[in-house]
Formats: sequence, C-alpha cells, structure tokens
Amino acid sequence: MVIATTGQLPYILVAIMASICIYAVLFKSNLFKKMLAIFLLTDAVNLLFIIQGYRLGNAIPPIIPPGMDPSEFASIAVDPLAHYFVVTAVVIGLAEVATLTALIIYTYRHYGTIETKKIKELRG
Amino acid sequence: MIEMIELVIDLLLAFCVVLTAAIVYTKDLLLAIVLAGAEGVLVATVFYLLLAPDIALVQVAAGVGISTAFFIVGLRKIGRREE
Amino acid sequence: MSPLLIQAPILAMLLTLLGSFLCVLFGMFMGRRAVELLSGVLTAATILLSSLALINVYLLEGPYVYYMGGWPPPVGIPYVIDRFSAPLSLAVSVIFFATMVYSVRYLEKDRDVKWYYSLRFLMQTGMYGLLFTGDMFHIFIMLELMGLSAILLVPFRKEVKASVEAGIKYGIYDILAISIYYLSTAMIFGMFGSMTIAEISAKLGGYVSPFSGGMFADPSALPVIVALIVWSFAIGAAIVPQHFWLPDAHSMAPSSISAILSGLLVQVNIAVLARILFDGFAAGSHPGGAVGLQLLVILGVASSLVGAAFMLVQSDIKRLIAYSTITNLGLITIGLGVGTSLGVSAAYLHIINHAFVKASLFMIAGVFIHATGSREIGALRGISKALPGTSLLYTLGTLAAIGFPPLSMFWSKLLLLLSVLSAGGVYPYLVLPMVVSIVFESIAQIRLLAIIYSGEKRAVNCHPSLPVILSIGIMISIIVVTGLMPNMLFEFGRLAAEDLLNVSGYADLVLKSLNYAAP
Amino acid sequence: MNGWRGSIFGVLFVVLMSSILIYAFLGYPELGFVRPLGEFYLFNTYNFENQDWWSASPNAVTGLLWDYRGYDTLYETMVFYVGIAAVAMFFEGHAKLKKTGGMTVIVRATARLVFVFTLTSAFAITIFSIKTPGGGFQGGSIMAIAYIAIIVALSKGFLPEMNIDLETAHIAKIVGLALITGLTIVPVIYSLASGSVAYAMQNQPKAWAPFGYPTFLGLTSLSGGLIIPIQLGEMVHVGMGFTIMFLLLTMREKED
Repeated sequence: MVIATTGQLPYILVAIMASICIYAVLFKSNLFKKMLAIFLLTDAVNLLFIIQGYRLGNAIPPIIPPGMDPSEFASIAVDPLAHYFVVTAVVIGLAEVATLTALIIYTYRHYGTIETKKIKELRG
Repeated sequence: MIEMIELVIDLLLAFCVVLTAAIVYTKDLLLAIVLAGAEGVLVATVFYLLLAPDIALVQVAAGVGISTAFFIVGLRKIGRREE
Repeated sequence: MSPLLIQAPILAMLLTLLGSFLCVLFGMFMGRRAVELLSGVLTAATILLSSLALINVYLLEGPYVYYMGGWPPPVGIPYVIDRFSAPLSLAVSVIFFATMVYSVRYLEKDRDVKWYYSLRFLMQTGMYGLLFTGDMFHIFIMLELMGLSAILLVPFRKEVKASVEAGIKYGIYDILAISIYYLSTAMIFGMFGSMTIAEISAKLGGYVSPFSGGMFADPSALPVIVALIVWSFAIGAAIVPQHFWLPDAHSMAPSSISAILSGLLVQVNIAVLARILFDGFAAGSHPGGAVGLQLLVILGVASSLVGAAFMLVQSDIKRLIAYSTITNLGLITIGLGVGTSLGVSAAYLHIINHAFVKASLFMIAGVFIHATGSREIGALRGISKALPGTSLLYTLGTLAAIGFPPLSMFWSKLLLLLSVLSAGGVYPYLVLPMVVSIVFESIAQIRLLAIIYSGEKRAVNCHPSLPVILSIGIMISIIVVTGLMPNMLFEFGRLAAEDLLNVSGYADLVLKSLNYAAP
Repeated sequence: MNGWRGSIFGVLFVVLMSSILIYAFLGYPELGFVRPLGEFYLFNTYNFENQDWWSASPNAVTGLLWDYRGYDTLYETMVFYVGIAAVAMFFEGHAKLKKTGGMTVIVRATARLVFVFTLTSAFAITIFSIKTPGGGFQGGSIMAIAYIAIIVALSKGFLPEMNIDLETAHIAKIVGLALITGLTIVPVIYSLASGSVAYAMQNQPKAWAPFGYPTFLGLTSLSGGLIIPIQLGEMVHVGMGFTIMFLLLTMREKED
C-alpha cells in the first residue's frame, strides 16, 4: 500500500478539482454552469501541467539570462514544455467558451430558458 | 522537509478547490462568474509562483479578463438565476 | 523520393487551411459563386494529393514519416503516413468533395454560406491531422478543431429551434470529451515525459530515449489513463452509454453535414483511438493497454444492440439512419476490441465501407426531405414513382448497409463475424449479439424500403438537380465497384492491420528513420 | 436531482472519481521534478555551439511555440479562428457602425492617447517575446483590451474614428492568418521547386534539412527566424478576433 507524500499533495488537490468539474458538467442542469465547469476543468489540467514542470530550489523561468551557460541554465530552469502546453490550452479554452456562449444565447432565444430539464424538443 | 513555496502552493490550490465547489453549488450565476474570475486570479498567482511568467500573462489577459467579460456579456442576455 | 510525393498529404492539409479563410474573404467581396468555385477547386485538389500519397505509400516507397519543422519525434511532431492512415485520408477527401458538390444546390436557399464552407474546410483539416499525427497533444488540438467546427455546423440553420438544441447538446458533451482527453494527456506527460505515441509503446517495452529518458511513474496507473482515453473517445464516437447526442445532432444538421458527421467524424474518432491503443499503449502485449480493448468489446456489444433496437421504433428517416450509425460503430469497436489481425482489418474495412454507405444514405435522405417537405417515414410512401432514379440509388445504398452480398459492406460484416468466431476465449459467443443487431438493423431498413416502394405516386416539391444526383452517384458507384473487388478490399484491410498492429515496426519507423547526429 | 439526495450523490461521485485519479497519481514523482525532454529544450534553445538543434530564441517557451512545436500552434490559432467564426456566424448581419458625434475634443484626445499607449505595449510584448515573457497571443489580448475599453468606456461609434470597422477587422484578421499560413507553406513550396528537403513550418537550417529563414546578422540576440513576423500575424489575428467578438455580442443588444 502506497501512501501519498506531502510532495504529492498538489496532485491530489488538482484531482479533486477536476472531479468536481466533471461532476458539474455531467449532472448540473444549467447550461451556463456546465460551460463554467468545462472552463474550470481546463484550468485544473493547466495547473497539473505546471506542477509537473516545476523545479524546487533556486529555479528560474525558462528564459535564458544573457551570458548564462546553456548547461547551467538547463539544470536550474523550469520545464518549458509544460508551459507550452498550457499556453495552447488557455487559447483553446477561450475558443470553447466563445462557441458555447454563442450557442447558449441562441438556445435562450429559442426556448426562453437554459435549463436542460426544460428543453425537451428532441428525445435524445 | 517541506519548502515554504510548497506550503503556499498547497494552500492556494486548496482555496481553488473550495472556490470550484462554491461555483458548482451556488444558484446565482453572476456570483459564480465572479468566483470564477477570482479563481482565475488564484490560478495566475500559482503560475507566477511556479515561475511561469508567460502563462501568468496569458491567464491574466485571457483567462481572467476576456473570459469574464465574455461570461458577463453572455449572462446579460440570459437569466441570472439557476433553477 | 520526389518532393511532391513527400509533401502531398501535408500540402492537402495546408490547402484546406488556406481555403478556410480565403472562403470568408471571397464571401465578403465576391459573393457565393466565388466561394463555391474556390471550395470546389481546393477539395478536388485534395483528392489528387491524397491519391498521390496513397499511391506513394502502396506502390512506390512505402510508409514514411514527415517531420514537422524538421524536428525528429520527441522534439517535434511526426506525421506518420502509412497504410492505415493513407486510405482513410483518401476516403475523407472523396467524401468531402462529394458533399461539396452536393451542397452547392442543397444550400441554395440559405443566405450566408461563407462560414459553412470555411468550417467545412477546417473540419477536413482536423481529420487529416488526426489520421496522420503521431503526437498525443496534437491529437488534442485536432480534436478541438474538428469538434468545434462540427459543433458549429450542426446548428447552421440557426432559426430552427431543434437544431440549436442539438448543437448545444453535442457541444457540451463533445467539449467535455475533449477536456477529459486533455486531462489524460497531462497524465501521460507526467508518466512518460514525452507526447510521441511511438515513444509511449517503446518505453513500456523498456526503451530509454536519448531525448526524453525512460518512464517517470509507476505503470500501475496506466489502466486509469487508458480508461480515461477510452471514455473520452467513447463520448466523441457515441459508444453506448454516451450515445444520446448522436441521433439529435446527426438528424438536425443539414444533410450535407450529417453525411460527414455520420460517415467520417465518428469513424475518425475510432481510428485515432485504435492508433492510440494499439501503437501507443501496445494493447496487444501490455496488460495496461489490454484494459482498453476489453472495455471496447463490452461497450461495442451494448452499442450494437441498443442502436439496432432503437432503429425499430424510429419514425424520422434521418434519426433511423443515425441509429444505424450507432449500431455499426458498435460492430467496429467489437472488431477492434477483439484485437486479432483479422478483427482489426475487418474493423478497418468496415470503417471505410460504412463511411461511403452512410454518407450516401444521408445525402439521399436530404433529397427526399427536400422533395416531400417532411422528415416522417410515412411521408415517403409512393416516392419511388415520383423520383425513380433517386429511389434506385437509395435502394442500392440500403442494400449495402444491411450487407447484401455483392455490395461492399457485406464483405466487412462477414469478416467481422469471422474474426469474432476465430478469436479464442469467450469471443465466439459475441456472434449472437452481433447477428441479432444485424438482423434488427436489416428489418428496420427493409421496412423503410417497403414504404418507399408502396403506395400511389405522390406529388413532390422539387426534383433533385444534376450535381446532387452526380455526387450521390459517385458515392454509390464506389460502393458497388469496391464490393465487386473483394480481394482488393481484403488486401487493403490486411495491410492496414499489419501496419497498425506491428508496434515495434511503428516505433522504429517513427523514431529511427531520420538520420541525424545526436545533440 | 435536487435537495439533499442530489448533494449526497454529488459528494459520492466526486469522492469516487477523485480517488481513482489520486490512485493514478500515487506513483508520480513529487513536486519539483523536471523531465529530460524539458531539459533538452532548455539546453538547446539558445545554444550557439549546437545550431542544428536550436530555435535561436532565448525564451524557451517562444521557441517551442513557433519552432519546435510550431505546427501545433498553427492549428491552435485556427481553433481560435473557429471561436471567432462561432460568434460571427450567429450574430452577423446587422447594421454597420455609425459614427457618434458630440464627444468633446479632450475626451477624444485622451482616448486616442490611452489607445496608442496600449497598442504600443501590445506591440512591445509581441516583438520582444523572444527575450521576455509574452507572445502573439498575449499582445493580441492586450490590443483587444484597447479596443474593448473604447467600446465599454466611450461607445461603439467611436471605433470608426480609429479607422476600425467590422469589415476592416475581418480583413486585418485574415491578413494576419495569411501571414502565418504563408510562412508555413514557404518551405513546402521551396522544397517542391528546388527538390531539396524542407519541412512545413521549418525555421532554422539543419544538417538533415538545409532550408532556413535567414537569421539577421549582427542582431543574433533578437533573431528567431520567422518567429517575430509570425507573432505579429498572430497578434493582429487575436486582437481583431476579440474585437469582432465583442462588437458583435454587444451590437445586437440594443436591437433586441
């Protein structure tokens, strides 16, 4: 039986956050709430990426200071790959939000409500 | 041995979890949006503390500023309360 | 190798990319005819380029890897053009061209078509990317590109209440699926330290990469990751517990889009899942990946039965065809889940055959709906006397769909049944639910045919124009011709399964085919 | 589901789901472990001795964005384009912007000043993204904030005075995209024309693929090949995209 160490506490917190968001998307009935939850789910995963790319000690951001030796830089800077994934995902999250907002506004125009319980034109 | 930064990050993340639960629980959508904005700021702080200035910039500009504006513009066209 | 042959698939992708925003520019200044001309020319060019790639892979040089930006795999993004992806990409090009010709007349009454063509192009780009890519994170971006454009195309007729509802339903669940996939990529990054699919399987076999090292976490967590990935693609491909969005979205979209959604989008999801499971998680040999295959078999059986059962009670022609998609997807996932070479090749053939059949059925359903002004099956009574040519095409398509002997889907269904029978363990018992679902599907489809051929001649609003008939005719003739050449089909399936199942060969191709001096 | 039953179900679901995820995370390394691939990028991104593998960008994230994984970012931009298309498709087709008069000279001058200032900082963030945190997306967001601030603080009618209109915004956005896509295609065309090996989105010359955008001599610390022009294209695209979205979303409101 493995027991989590304090160094793994960030993973655990992020896992709880992601689970709450997945619950909200699946079982909340308000479309706007679902959209917010999807947005926060992306945030949670972003945190997961950044946590995995962090380095303890006197670390520096992944921008090489003038005059520093590359091998020294590689041994003290944090992981740029994780940062790259997050930059991309934030932009994509915005595109998702734009799409869903447009659709939700139109749903409200047609049905006068955004509760999935009350929108029952189609049987699914 | 826990370093100071770990403790701070754990605290911030725990606060994020609480905020997420509150966003899911509350019935007032405007409050949910404000809380989501606050959570965005917290996330940006974590990014900054974890030495990711690029992403902190993106998060503040897009994840907090523009997305919150988007949510509010959207909310003005639909009902504010969840049933 | 000539540069044109190397660049062909990438050039096709970049052409569709160019088309996506040039469409909007043309639409703003030159009107819709210019947009249609541009999309027609560009989609035709993609057919040429995809055929070049197919010829190159099959006859000239064999599978190869394209290094985006010139970077070898774990550093950059590899595009793997092999015998699994190249035929599928040609199918994508052909179906997009046919639906393009079809939409010129089909959308004549809609006001603004520039965003329609633009988003269609992006969907095509996303499909090429998903089929070729060898990088987990690139799959996330491409899923998002394909998914968001599809979500927007479903409610293209935004004045229709139900289509917006279908769009938001599809939107929420598809984006949830993609977000779950994103979560799993973060976990893969933590475990393997690299996003290249080939490196994942190589590292599970003990390989230590010069760039990204070995593994960084205990592989006992692998089943969780695999389950998350299967879950996300099961939503995207409408496997049963998450199938509820598909009938709504596919029936409420414009028929030219339904054809693409039902014929290509879900199948591309399945193809990517197969690529990840077999080449990434080494599902054939590693216990962690095998969990994914068992999940696929269980979900596939449920899917085929539920889809077929719901087909019997539909009164809307497009919903009936949409449920038939769920049934066939169940059959495909069973074939993949069995995991033998025969099973995978059968599933692969079924993906391609089903793409053409389902796309043509939806296109003809669109003609019927325009002609009768109603989606109800009852309104189709007597249509065969009014539109004899279209009805004949529909009959051919339906016969192919239920697996009537000389037509293409007969061969793949036969292979699927054979593969289940020849696999060991409990798999032979799966024949029973498969046969039940095939019989149910046939009953529902034949009932529809009987309605079309019964009754007196009825009045119709409009007759289909020449381009519409031509585009449907292309698709139906492909179905008939491929059905008459089963040996060629089997050969395609066998080679595709060979490339997919040869995990070490795939890893070698991706990781070792570029000669470079180590850094 | 409502009331206490819903809450209990929710808590159960969250506990179950998070325990599955936490089980997966138990085998993960503790906080503070950098994986070798990340160190590879750090070591090579601005390493003069190893120019086959460099991106010539001191900021490793920028190097990843438009060189090592540039093809990813290209499609990330297209996903953003779909987001704009969503709003444009649903809310387009309404009256053009009208100029509003009646603002005093001081208000106009101040607005212009603030606007120019914000725009300059957006450009700075974009262009110097090679050396400092920032990039096309960040610059674009700030550029959009400049326009959105005008919409919110003054009125939409003020935008034509800044020579920006929906149509102009669309065209500018497409020009930005065309710049990015064009720079992606150039190596492919070069390869077709010359017969040598070159890959889409290639930036720096390599031993196995000799094509490379010229790096400017003497400005080595600023040179990232095609990174700066691409970042500018992305900035225009993103900034105009956000402006279009907000214009369309707020324009409709008064007609309802």
